[in-house]
Amino acid sequence: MDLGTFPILSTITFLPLAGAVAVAVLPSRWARPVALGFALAAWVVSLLLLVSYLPNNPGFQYTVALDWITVFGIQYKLGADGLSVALVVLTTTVSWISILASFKPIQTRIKEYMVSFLILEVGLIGVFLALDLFLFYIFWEIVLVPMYLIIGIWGGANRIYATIKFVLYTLVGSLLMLVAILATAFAYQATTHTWVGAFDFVTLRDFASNGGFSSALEIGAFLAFFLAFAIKVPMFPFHTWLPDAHTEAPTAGSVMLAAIMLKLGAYGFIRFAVPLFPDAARTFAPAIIVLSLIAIIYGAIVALVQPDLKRLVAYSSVSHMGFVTLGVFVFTQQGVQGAILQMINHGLITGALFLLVGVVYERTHDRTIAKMGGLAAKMPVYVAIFGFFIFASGGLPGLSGFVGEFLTLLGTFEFNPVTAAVASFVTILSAGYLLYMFGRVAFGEVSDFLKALGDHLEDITPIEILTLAPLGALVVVFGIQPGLLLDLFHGTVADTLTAANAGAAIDIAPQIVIGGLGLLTVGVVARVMYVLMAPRRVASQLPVPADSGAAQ
Amino acid sequence: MNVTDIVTIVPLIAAILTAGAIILVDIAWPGRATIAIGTALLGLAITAALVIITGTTPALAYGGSYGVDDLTTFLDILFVSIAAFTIVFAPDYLTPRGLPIAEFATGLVFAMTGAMLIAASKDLLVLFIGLELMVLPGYLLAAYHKTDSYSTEGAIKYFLLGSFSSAIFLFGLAFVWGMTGTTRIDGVAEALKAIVAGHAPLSAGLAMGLAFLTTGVAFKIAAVPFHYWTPDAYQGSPTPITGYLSVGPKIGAFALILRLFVEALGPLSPWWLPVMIVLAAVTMTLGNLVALTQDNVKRMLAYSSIAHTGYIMVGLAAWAAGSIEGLQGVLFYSAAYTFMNLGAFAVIAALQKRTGVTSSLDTFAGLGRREPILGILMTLFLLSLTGIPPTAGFFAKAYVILAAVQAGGPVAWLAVLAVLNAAVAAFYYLRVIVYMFMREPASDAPALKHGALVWSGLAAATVLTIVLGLFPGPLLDVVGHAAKALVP
Amino acid sequence: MNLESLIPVLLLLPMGGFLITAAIGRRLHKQAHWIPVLAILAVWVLAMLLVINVLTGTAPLLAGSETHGYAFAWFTWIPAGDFVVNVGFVVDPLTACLLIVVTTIGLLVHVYSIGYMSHDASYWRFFAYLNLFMFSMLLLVLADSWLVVFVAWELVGLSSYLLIGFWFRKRSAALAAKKAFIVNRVGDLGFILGIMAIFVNTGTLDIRDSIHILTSPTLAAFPIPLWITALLIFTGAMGKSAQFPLHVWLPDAMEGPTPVSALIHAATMVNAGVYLVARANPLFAAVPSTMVVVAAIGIFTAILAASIAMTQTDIKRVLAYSTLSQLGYMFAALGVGAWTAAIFHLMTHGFFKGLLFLGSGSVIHSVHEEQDMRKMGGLAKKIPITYATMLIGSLAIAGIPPLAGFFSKDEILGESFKLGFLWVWAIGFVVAGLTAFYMFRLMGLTFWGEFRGPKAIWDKIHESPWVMTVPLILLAIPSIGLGMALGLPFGSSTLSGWLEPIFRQADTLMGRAAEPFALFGIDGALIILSVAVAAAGIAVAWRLFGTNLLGLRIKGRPETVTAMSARAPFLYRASLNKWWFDDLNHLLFMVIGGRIAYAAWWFDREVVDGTVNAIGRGTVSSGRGLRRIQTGRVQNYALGIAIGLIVMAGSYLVLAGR
Amino acid sequence: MSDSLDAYLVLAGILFAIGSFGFLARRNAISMLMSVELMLNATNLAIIAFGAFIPSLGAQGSVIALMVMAVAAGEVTVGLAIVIAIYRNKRTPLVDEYDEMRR
Amino acid sequence: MVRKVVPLLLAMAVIGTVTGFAGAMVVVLGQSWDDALFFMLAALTLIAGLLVVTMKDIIRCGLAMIVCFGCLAGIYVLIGSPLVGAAEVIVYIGAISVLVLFAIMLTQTKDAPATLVFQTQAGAAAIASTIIAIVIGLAVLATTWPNATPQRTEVTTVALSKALFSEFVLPFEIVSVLLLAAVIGGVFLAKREPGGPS
Repeated sequence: MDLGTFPILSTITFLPLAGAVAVAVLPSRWARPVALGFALAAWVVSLLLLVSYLPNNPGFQYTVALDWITVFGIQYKLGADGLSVALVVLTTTVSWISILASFKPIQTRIKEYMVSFLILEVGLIGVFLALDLFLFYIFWEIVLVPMYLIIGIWGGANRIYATIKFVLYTLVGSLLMLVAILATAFAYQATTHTWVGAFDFVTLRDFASNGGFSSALEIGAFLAFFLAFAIKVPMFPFHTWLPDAHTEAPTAGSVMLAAIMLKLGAYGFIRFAVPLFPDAARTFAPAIIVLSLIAIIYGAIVALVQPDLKRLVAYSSVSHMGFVTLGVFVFTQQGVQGAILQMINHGLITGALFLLVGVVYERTHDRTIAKMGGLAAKMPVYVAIFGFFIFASGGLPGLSGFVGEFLTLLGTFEFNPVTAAVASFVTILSAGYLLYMFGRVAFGEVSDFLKALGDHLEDITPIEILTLAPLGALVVVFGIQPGLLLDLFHGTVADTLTAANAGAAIDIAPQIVIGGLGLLTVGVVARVMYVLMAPRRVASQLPVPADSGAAQ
Repeated sequence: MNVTDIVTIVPLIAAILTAGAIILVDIAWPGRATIAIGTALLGLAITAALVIITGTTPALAYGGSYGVDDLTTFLDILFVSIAAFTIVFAPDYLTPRGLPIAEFATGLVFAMTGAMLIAASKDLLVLFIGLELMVLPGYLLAAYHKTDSYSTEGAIKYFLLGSFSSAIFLFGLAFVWGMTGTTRIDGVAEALKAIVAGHAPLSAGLAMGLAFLTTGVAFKIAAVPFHYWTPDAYQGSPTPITGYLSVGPKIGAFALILRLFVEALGPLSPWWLPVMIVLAAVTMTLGNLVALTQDNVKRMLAYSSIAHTGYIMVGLAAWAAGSIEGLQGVLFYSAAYTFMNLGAFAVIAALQKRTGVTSSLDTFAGLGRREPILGILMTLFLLSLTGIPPTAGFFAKAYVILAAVQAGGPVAWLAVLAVLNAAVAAFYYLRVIVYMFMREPASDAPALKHGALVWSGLAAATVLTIVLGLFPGPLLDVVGHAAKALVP
Repeated sequence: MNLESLIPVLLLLPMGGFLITAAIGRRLHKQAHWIPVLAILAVWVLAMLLVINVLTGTAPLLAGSETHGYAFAWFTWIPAGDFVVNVGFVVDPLTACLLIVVTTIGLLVHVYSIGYMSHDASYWRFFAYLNLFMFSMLLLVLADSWLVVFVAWELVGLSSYLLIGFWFRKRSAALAAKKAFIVNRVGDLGFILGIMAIFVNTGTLDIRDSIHILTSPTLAAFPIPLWITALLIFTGAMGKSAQFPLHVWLPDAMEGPTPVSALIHAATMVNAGVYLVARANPLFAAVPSTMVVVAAIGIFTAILAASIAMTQTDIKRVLAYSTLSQLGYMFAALGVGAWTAAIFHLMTHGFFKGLLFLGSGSVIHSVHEEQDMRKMGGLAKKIPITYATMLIGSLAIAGIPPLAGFFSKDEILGESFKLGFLWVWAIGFVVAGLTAFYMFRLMGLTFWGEFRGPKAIWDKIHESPWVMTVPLILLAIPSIGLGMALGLPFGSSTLSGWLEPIFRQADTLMGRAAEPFALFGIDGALIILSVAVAAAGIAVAWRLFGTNLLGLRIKGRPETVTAMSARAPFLYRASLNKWWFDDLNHLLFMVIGGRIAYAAWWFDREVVDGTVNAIGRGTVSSGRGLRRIQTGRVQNYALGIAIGLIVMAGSYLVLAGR
Repeated sequence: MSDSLDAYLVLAGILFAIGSFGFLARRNAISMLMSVELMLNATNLAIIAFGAFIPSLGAQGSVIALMVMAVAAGEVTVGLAIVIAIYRNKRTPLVDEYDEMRR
Repeated sequence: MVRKVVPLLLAMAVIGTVTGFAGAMVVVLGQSWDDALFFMLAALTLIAGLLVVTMKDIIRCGLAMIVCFGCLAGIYVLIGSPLVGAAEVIVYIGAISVLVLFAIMLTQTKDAPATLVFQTQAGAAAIASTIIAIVIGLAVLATTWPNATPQRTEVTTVALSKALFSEFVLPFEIVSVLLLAAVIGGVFLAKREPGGPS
């Protein structure tokens, strides 16, 4: 269907803002329904966008461009391609689900909560739709504040540490990205002697594809972008904010974090980092692939021994998102397609897992795996749903998780079989930690801790099922008909690949690489030494493993 | 001295008359705060109007010792609004402490006059006297709560070091004057061009004069390592006055830099650029690092204002390194900084309406619960100071950084350092938010009633903070013209 | 109507049964079995319809081959650019053979379960799972695309996980289920990599097309060498069919209800590996070296499992190890290239092992869920039907002519001998003897001699209800007759006639010419030998564990047993402790793996995250240090300024000199 | 000697240094104030000297010197007022005891 | 009694020696009276300055400052700006010094330390200011001033007043404002608060 000149993108983006205003002005008892109403409205409009989007037309659709800061040719420019559409719909869906899911858990300062949540949604949607780098950056930063408040105000015991860590960590990356954005824009202006289009993504992409940027700039800017995105994804050494944030955040916060915010980084890679700096992307692809492999395996291994449900899922996210970066940077068609699918599926599945953990937490106010047990007897329906998503997360074929994972691996295999072999090793590990968690929570005799709770341990409620049902449905649908998604993406995928394959690796002096690695090693060794030497840490030496959930 | 001269300086006259008028009405109706404030605001309004009217036609007066151009107009408006904001925020703090409004307003307006004089001066002597006229009432204001030991202590530190640095500044001025043989700024620039043109190394006397001048201004803008007075003076002074001190004299001093270093000593920029880079680097770094550990919000903001000085100096360095955007950056940042910082201090002042309330972090515990609106506004100003979009603070930073990136070379690394500093700064700004929203109230004291003046002032500051962030376009044009007026 | 459109129905029926039962089963209480059982009955009927048409050659020829069969293309699953996966099915003779086993035994097990599970609280859940399994298994044998096979591969794994862990309150059951799934995942890993290799090599995932391309001599050079591809596929087979070293999961899987053990872990799922290798036979045939690997692993598993089965005391575990051993036979057969023999043994074994498991279930049922054979004995009098049927099963597996096992096993041994794999034959020969021995040890301990359990139980022992005995009887029939039906006449048996077109390409690749069968020659000799060794095994067991067979009264000799075990202590303990594989795994994955995982976590906390926090702390403490310069004393400040002034002057003078 | 500009400037420089020494070393607020006055006078001397030896600057120099004196007078006024005010609070003229605010 | 006389004697001795030197210069070395005068005044200025910053008794410091300024005034006259010299005498000696002395009276207390006048950092201060002096001195000597003449030129009152009322009229006006502001501030701060501490 044709929407004519209806500014649908702006509508989607700013409906939640209107909602925020409405919630702010209306009395508190209205906060919940109004927030949910606006979220649903945004969702409906986004569905409208989905059906009216024409996957076969190239480029961006429903573009709006208004002059904003004319001095620098900065525009208010939104546009949607398949990737954006899919992610926007995901965002709107998960948003209303999360809002609905926080009706019961959130009892204090509901108004502020809903406002921050809606503003968060604005930022997320904006990031996925912005086509002007400056605008993109603004939305990118806007996302920070509400999440900061959501974790910090409604979070768990250690919330302040977690939230400040989250913000500062993300801020370091994004501020360097700001420098990179400005440098890029100026590099454009310096060559073309006009600011017009200096921040416009499409212009810059074409400029880049004609080798517009100097190698130095490409490397610098790419590294800055990389840092920002890698922290958001999060990629291996930059991931430690995630478990803390997840563990401390309220359920809905974790859901948004896992389902959408982690996608910002991956989206950034696909949309900006690779097309704008293809040569640099080529140059650093091997390093990034290695990091992704580490994230995949290492994340899974660490997940095996997590005592806390949320932490376990958080580390599994690190592992899963590793597939995304891996798929993107092998630069093969299946790889990129798989990466994008993996983004969506991880959003659906991990979001659902956090909701499910939240369900237990609601009843037990505890997330310690060791205390659980035998829920299958107490909450059969819950366990059934839990198991469904566990296996979906484990990449059971027929559910959506599998297709993305397989395509990524296939793309990687085409790139290099050994890499694929290493990466696919995670299927065993993931089965390990997922079934360990599931078995510990669901099977066995009912634990004394749960017995003590008695009737508090009611089975999952209709509302909670309502929050999970859409996700489950999508998981099945995308599992059996991934084509529905894949058709949306071929434009994006093609663009990414053409850009990437246009790129030619810039050669960096080997001594720099070796030196860097050497420094890194020295640093790590030094740190390990320090930690081992420090007397107060003797306690935290390797503990004797209990039932570590590894295959037995 | 003829009619045109008078016409040209009529805003100045208006300002001085305002000061006088305040004294007179205070003598007529002693201690009637509202009347004094009314007079002051009226006077300031007239001054602003005159500034704009005269600003439309660039002119030189008094034999070229006083000039009106776009830069003057921009700065004058800024100074007038600073004064207006301060006067608006002050009463709720001063009155409960039994401090008179009239003398405060008078001093403020005199200081403003001095700043305006700096902005307009085309003559070194006028520049110096303007500077003194700006800072002398500053000392008075710092000591304004004269029965309070903190206030007086801060004031005497400010005064002693201030006059010390004035002497140094003057000594340098003397040498430059002796070297160039004129007090007229354009004359100085001409002479220096001639000196530099020969590519002869600078004569030792000139270099030394430059060193003394740099020290003097570095002190006035509170650049490290000449910043020592800032934390004590800021912490000691009555809060609204701290707000004024953190922007008024600072931006006045930057106006001085623009007139002196950019316009007069511009030809020497290759020589003072490296110094500026180093100063900027250490200034923002030290300011932020020390601010991290402060438990008193006023003191913390004092250090943060040092850091912001550093950011502004980045813009200056960028200009010296050849980026046309540098000066705009300085001007835009000054404007943005004015509003967000005054706003932040206004909130603190509002909290301290109840006497005996300290400005320590605990004061803010649970503020989001006790006085949500103040809490949200404070959050906004702090985010703007951090540089989170869509606020004025963000665009200002972005602008300065853009200029630095444009300049390239070492200044580009200054940009990187600046953003890393911004990340560090985020920590202590966010800490306040943590106290406001994530801690329970320390005392269950009832919420205070704040005067309409305060609210309107806060509203204005808020609007400006957001609008300058979302739609910086118009202001960008203004600062563009202003910068052009300075260096065509 | 054309029959191929029935194929999806074969899948939809059990799927529907699963969904409906899962949704409303809880309310059906004891009636929950109707929908699933009827669904499977229907499946059986339709399957037979297809099978008959295929095997009798009335079915059309499949496209591009001279095999008769039905093909049905359903829908496109993954349309990812040049990577497209279509869901389609094919029923050719090989599939048909498996369909016979799967549907028939599936149906009987369903019926049997009505009785066996009747007292279980979540009756409905069991039948739902069974139907899910049937769906997955049928999908596995029907699919014509590697990736779809893999889907089914994982789905049978899932249903096996659910069914092993059916009694989830037992921690041991839950752990066994997890173990089964994870060990299978290891095999699946190889399988999926093999599939990727196939796609990279051929650009298609259609089984027949890809194999055709891979084995066509024209394009020899592949990015991934063929032998790697073949071995990767074989890894998958090893996982599912529990071949060494991935055999550890199967014995534990006995934690599941006995019908499950019969259906999944004896008759159907564990055969999937054999089916896969047979399906990919040209692939292996193209690289003979891989076949040696298959044969070696197969025959090694056979003797390993047999040796363990000798001493186990849990009746189901004995059967589990025997299953391993028999599967080992099948892989050996595949390895030596006796394709038909492998499938033959697959079918016969499916029936008599299903029979044995159901029988053991009946035994366990009768002695009130007791599985330890040492607490049994003399049950023959109490449960004659079970006894009789199980005796048939045992004779069949022992390879006593003319029962089914004799024909299939003998064909395997004979082929391996004739194809020159003497070592395979030799080991197989020994295993045949062991098999006979441990089966009749089982019979002896269970049915002969005196009851060794508590008296109270002895009195309550009674024959199982008809829903359980009827399936036993029905299974006994093929256990007796299937061999003769399919295995005769020697040399050119019916089965080989059916399967010939499937394996033709492999044989040609290996340059095999079917040599004539010499009953009064080498083959006869081999037959006599193997029958002899089987008989010997039975005799020894008979001697040791006592029997009143054929009226001869000989008491069992437990003391001799202990004496013998004492004579070879190491072998005895090794067998008793299953050659310590579980301990090895525990060491590797629990202890060492656990330590690695904890080390990684420690690294994450202390080093990765620790560095982050250290940076933060460092920044703050540097700020705390810098604070000190703010002494509060004006003169200090002034001195600072003065020094600053001096430095400034100095630097300017230096700069001026430039 | 009395005809060389440098002599006067050096004299001014030394006087300036003496003043700064006083400012850095004395504890009494008023002493520090006096030291600043010395520094300002040193500056004045320099200015006058320039005026005297550079003809074009003669008149300017004197004017500037007068202005500086006036400014100095203003500074002293405010300064002494502040000193008296703080003296009322702290009862001591010793500046190094004014260190309630630090760090 | 003696303790009061000693300083006077000292001062006389100093002045005596300085004058003696000057005389010697003229008589022995045959230099101009101006040079001698300059030398005398400069020497006294420096000595007085040093006394200002070193003497214990702050009142004497004040007096020494008066002496110092006096000498400066003399130098101004000598150098040819008699008017500035006069202003120096009027403004500094007449106004500022007296003001300072008043302030000293106001802030003198019994417990004001008679002995410890110096900061702990006096040594560092001495070094720093010496360096400053050296830097300035060297810089001055290393510099040649553009269009500086070898001999002094008298600044006539006419020229001065012309400059003052033509090109520097604006500063002249502003300074009055500055003084006004200063006075207001001074008055406000210095006047006792009824509530404030006495």
